[in-house]
Amino acid sequence: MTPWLMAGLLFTPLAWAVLTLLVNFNRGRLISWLGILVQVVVSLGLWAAVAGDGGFHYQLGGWPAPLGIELRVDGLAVTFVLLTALVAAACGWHASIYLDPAKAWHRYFWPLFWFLWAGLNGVWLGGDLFNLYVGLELISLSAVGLVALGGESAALRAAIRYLMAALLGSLAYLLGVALIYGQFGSLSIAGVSRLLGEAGTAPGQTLPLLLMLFGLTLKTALFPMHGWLPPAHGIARSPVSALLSALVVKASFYIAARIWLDLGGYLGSYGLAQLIGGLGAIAVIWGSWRALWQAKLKQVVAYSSVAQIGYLFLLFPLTWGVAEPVSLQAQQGITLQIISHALAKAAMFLAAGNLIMSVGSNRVDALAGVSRFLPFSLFSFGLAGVSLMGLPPSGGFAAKWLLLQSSLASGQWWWLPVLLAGGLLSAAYVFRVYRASFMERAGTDRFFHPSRSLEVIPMILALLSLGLGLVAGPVLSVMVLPFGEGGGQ
Amino acid sequence: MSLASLLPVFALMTSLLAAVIIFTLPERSFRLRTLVNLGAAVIKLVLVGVMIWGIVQGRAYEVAFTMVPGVRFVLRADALSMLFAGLSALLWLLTTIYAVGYLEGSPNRSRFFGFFSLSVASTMGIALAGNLFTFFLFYEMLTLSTYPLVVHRGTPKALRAGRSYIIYTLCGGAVLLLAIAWLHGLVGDLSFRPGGYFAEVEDALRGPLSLIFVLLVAGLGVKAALVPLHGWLPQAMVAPAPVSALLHAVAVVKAGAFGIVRVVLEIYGLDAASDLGLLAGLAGVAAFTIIYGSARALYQVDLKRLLAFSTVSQVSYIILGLCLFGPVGVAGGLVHLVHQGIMKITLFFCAGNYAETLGVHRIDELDGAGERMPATSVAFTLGAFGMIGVPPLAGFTTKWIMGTGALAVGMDWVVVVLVVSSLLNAAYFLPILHRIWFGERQAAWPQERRWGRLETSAWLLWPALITAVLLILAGLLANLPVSPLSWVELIVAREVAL
Amino acid sequence: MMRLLASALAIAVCLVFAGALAAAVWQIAGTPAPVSLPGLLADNLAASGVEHPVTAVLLNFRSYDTLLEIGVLVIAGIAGISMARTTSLEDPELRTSDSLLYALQRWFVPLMLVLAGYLLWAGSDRPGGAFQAGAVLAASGVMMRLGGIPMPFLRPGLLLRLGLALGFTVFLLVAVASAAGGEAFLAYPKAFTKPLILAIETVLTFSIAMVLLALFVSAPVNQALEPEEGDPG
Amino acid sequence: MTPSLLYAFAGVLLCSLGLFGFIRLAHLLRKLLAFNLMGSGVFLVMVGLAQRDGEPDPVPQALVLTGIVVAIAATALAVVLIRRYYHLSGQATLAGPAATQHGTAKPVVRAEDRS
Repeated sequence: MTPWLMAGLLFTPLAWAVLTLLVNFNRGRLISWLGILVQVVVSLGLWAAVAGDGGFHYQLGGWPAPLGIELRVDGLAVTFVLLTALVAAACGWHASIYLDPAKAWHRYFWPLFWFLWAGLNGVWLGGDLFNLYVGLELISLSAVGLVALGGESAALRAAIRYLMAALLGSLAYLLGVALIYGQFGSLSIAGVSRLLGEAGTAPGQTLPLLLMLFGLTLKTALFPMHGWLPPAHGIARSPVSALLSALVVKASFYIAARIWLDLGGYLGSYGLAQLIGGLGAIAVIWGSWRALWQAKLKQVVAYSSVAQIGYLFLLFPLTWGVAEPVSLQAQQGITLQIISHALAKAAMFLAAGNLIMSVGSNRVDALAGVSRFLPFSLFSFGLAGVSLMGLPPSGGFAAKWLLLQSSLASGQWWWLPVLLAGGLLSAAYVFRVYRASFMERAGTDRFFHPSRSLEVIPMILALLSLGLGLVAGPVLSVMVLPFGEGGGQ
Repeated sequence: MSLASLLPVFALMTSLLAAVIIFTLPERSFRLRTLVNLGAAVIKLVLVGVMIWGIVQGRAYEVAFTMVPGVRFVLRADALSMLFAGLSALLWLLTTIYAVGYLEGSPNRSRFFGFFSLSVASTMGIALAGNLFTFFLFYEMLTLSTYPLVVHRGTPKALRAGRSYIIYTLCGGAVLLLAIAWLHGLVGDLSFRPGGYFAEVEDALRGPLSLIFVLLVAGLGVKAALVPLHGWLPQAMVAPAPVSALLHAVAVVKAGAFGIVRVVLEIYGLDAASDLGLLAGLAGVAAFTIIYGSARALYQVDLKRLLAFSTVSQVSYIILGLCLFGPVGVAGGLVHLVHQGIMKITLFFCAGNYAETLGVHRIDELDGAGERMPATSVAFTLGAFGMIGVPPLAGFTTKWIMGTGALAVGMDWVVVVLVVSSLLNAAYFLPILHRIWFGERQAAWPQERRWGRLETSAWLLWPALITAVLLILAGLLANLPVSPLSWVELIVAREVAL
Repeated sequence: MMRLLASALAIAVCLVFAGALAAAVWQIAGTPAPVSLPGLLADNLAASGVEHPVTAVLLNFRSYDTLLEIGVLVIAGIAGISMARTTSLEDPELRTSDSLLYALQRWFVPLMLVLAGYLLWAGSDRPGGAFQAGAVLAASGVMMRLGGIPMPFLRPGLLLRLGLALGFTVFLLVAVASAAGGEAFLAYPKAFTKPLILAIETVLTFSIAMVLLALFVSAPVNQALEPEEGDPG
Repeated sequence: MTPSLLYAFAGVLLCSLGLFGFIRLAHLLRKLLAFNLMGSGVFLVMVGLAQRDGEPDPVPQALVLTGIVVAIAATALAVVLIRRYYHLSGQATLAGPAATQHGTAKPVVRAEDRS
């Protein structure tokens, strides 16, 4: 059973990429709906399998690591696989209605979309440093292609900027990998961390870790390397922006986190952890602050991504040299933050797309009077905003709560103001949008109602991110499942 | 779990579902919306009644599940929560009736009523919350669901008011979150229980606990409009009258006060709180707020702003009562939670009636309103007298009990505060009453509307009259077993172990 | 002044980087690697079905990498031709009317084709293989383009897309088929390992050449703008 | 000091040169060239370091082959994007605002042709 699930996960996206490449947009839409269905089913199946009897290692080609590529299929991985399935399904569905079939180049959305999905699945499951590099490149290039789709000057500009950042990042990462391989002669993360654990081996270098983390944080748009993100996410079509903000940036962070949790203990240092955490903290404040002053709606959302991603980097200080339960608490908090941000941000971008379509302008102040028409999309935007603000009962709140707890427990109280101020600032920019929509102004009749299904999709995502806080317990219990013997929490 | 133990959930759901349904209703379907509104309100009232009955029998209703690892979501119906739940359920019904009449023919009604029900649902959740975490959950939900009501009119003024409202309340919420998280980190998940947890505090914890208490009160004080955190309240007056009524009498202000009650009685416990020397400070703040609010009210020309400042002062009675160290004082404070609600909502209903029917907003325009709208004016007069504390009205009961409580614990200065504030109340209410009844009408009303033979729309009139009657009964029949007072005595018997 | 300062800063950064990197390399070189992959490889080479270890690693031990790598190439191709909106690829800029070039083409193109074939075949027992062959093939295509020889299959149509996808598809099919045969993914049935790998290499060669060529000729310019959302169409 | 270790150090040199170019050069094509320089450096380090004690190690060689393909794909895509960007905006660098600006919107029409 599991082999087939793995196959479905790794290969159907690739197959669908090829299929959709051969047909035009409308046929690609039909094919993709089928593929999305398959993917969701498969992801659910694998998630259930792991939740049922624990994670396992999967050897591709039947060759064990270090000779072959070994995938690590554990609770965290399948959690993200499932998340990807949900968000990508929503974005694909939305795009299939949102994008205009008449534009010839939109047909290329589907193959890029499927390659992106394949790359994401590969990264979540990847346990081999070099394989992760290839997966990252798969993701980056298809993401760049999606941003540049349509090839309008501003989009190209954003895409090039994005591509340059991504290339530099992946090279830095690859250099780190090269050094690691040179030292240990192995590419599997688990293998390297095992070697580091053994007494005999010489102490590892810090530089490889630094290089890999630099590359990955650059791809994750950590302050001050975030310059490429807002233009790229702001200018892409809304479904694309949703994919990028919700999933793509998370992929590189996920790798960074895995490396940190496995190797950071040996190769990292308190200073490094604090530095990364500090940059994340600055990103939270700075990103929210910039979001507050953007004139264009999607730029607001894009900058909010910079801020929300900043929270994730608190993982590094909160897991270095702290007690095991505290570290676990922090990991759970970050996982929740990733999930809820993915859902909320996807909802927000899709809703923003609908709003833009409704009022026919991408400026915030053009929303005046929209709330009179009571469009679902505004609600979805608001509900997603609640999660970003970290107000209960959203997943964002649960995440913030766990982070507060672990900062208090680890005695690193200086993260508290960041967590609180970040929430308030995000409230500020979300309410700025509300405010604009509540403004009563004459001549708001030029208002177009997007089709129902376009409005329903972001609503579903927003409700998921809102309700996540209520079911945080079960979700997290799967994530901490150990290998082999399952069940135990 | 049995069906009965789910009662709190149902009580919550009635208004939550109502909100969802109303949001999906089209703007024009007036009948259906009104039906849903009133139906939900009535059902909720019944459910609350059933729970009250059960609690008298000594039953307890509780639903709990783990939300985030280490934190439980608890809905529990106990005597104290029923005090607040009952109040909000009753006044929700009346306010809804009133709002239906008030907003007739104005735009964005399904948005309004949707958020209206949502905020009542949050209030219900606040009442039924079984631990600080759950309380905070609904406390923030209340903030979000009341914002659209405050900015409902969409005018620049309303948007400004909404902005300061949201800034105040969200910052308060952040402080509250910090305090709760810290407390949780120190002593774990504390569900409310009579007598609190810190009967004996080891010295290591004294410092942190005091600081946390300050943070908690600061966070809750924003909604409770403790000076100097009251700035948003007078501005929020731009909201439609039913909203102001809801904000002042039931939802927001009371949520803050109720939270402080929960913290003092059921987290820290009276003894610990006073032992830490926290109540004295709180009493000082409350007393100052009482005087300050009344003093500011003297100088208002806008009727609703005057009422706002009077609220600032009145709500602090509840908190002051808590600080009287004794069961009697606590009883006075708690019963004022109900009495002030009834009196204040009456006043707001009447103010709304004046505004809707005669277009009167300023006090100096009220001359001769008495003969034009006798019923409304009678209700208003009763409310004002109640506020001043004229026997045998509700306000009198409160002040009397609190006074005796203060003397019992030898805090005579509190009596002085009570007397001064009553004099101030008289000083700003009596001139208004004089204008209403004895003022000579020169000019025509700013913008008058006719409603057939009734002085104003029945939707607007009846709620005001009902609440007026209620506030007489609450005072007159204070010793009957059905009165708020006797319920409060039941609570005090259970809460403050003697 | 500012620029000078900036370059000075950049130089400093690069020097520090170089120093740190060199130091790390030196230290690592000092200690032997605890795991010796070459040894492992030599032991399993027989089972891989290819004589040349590099090819074995590429197409057998780490074939998943290679699959994704071809995917990356295809993505680049897709993104490239998504830019190309005109059906005519006769881009005047790319035309040279140089008689010498024509003359050379007559000789070079066939030679390069042969070379490509050789590289492909050689891949199984000495360095070389699909990618090198594909690159040479693409190069000859580029020459033909420069010579202005029309290559209709390069118009962004079904043919081109088929060409892009072909190699990747075959690779994928083998992967799945091997699973259907009961093996793990990308584990070739022992009997046909060699022919399968050769087949894969052949189609890969064509696809790689196709992608590179497509990327070379695509992105001709037209002014058809795709406005940003909310901006006027 | 084996020759392959020499390769590794040459790689180090190329890396830092490429880095400098990548940071300092504004022209996009040059940036791209610098990137490729860096890439070659990385590949040299990878192979050279792994083979420091003489005997060849096929694994990094294979990895480098893969890496090269990926790098070429990225480069080719970048070139396409840069060329098109240059033709549309007349700029070969990212400095300065994008060239295309538009007037005001006609929402209803747009909305219809979208849905």
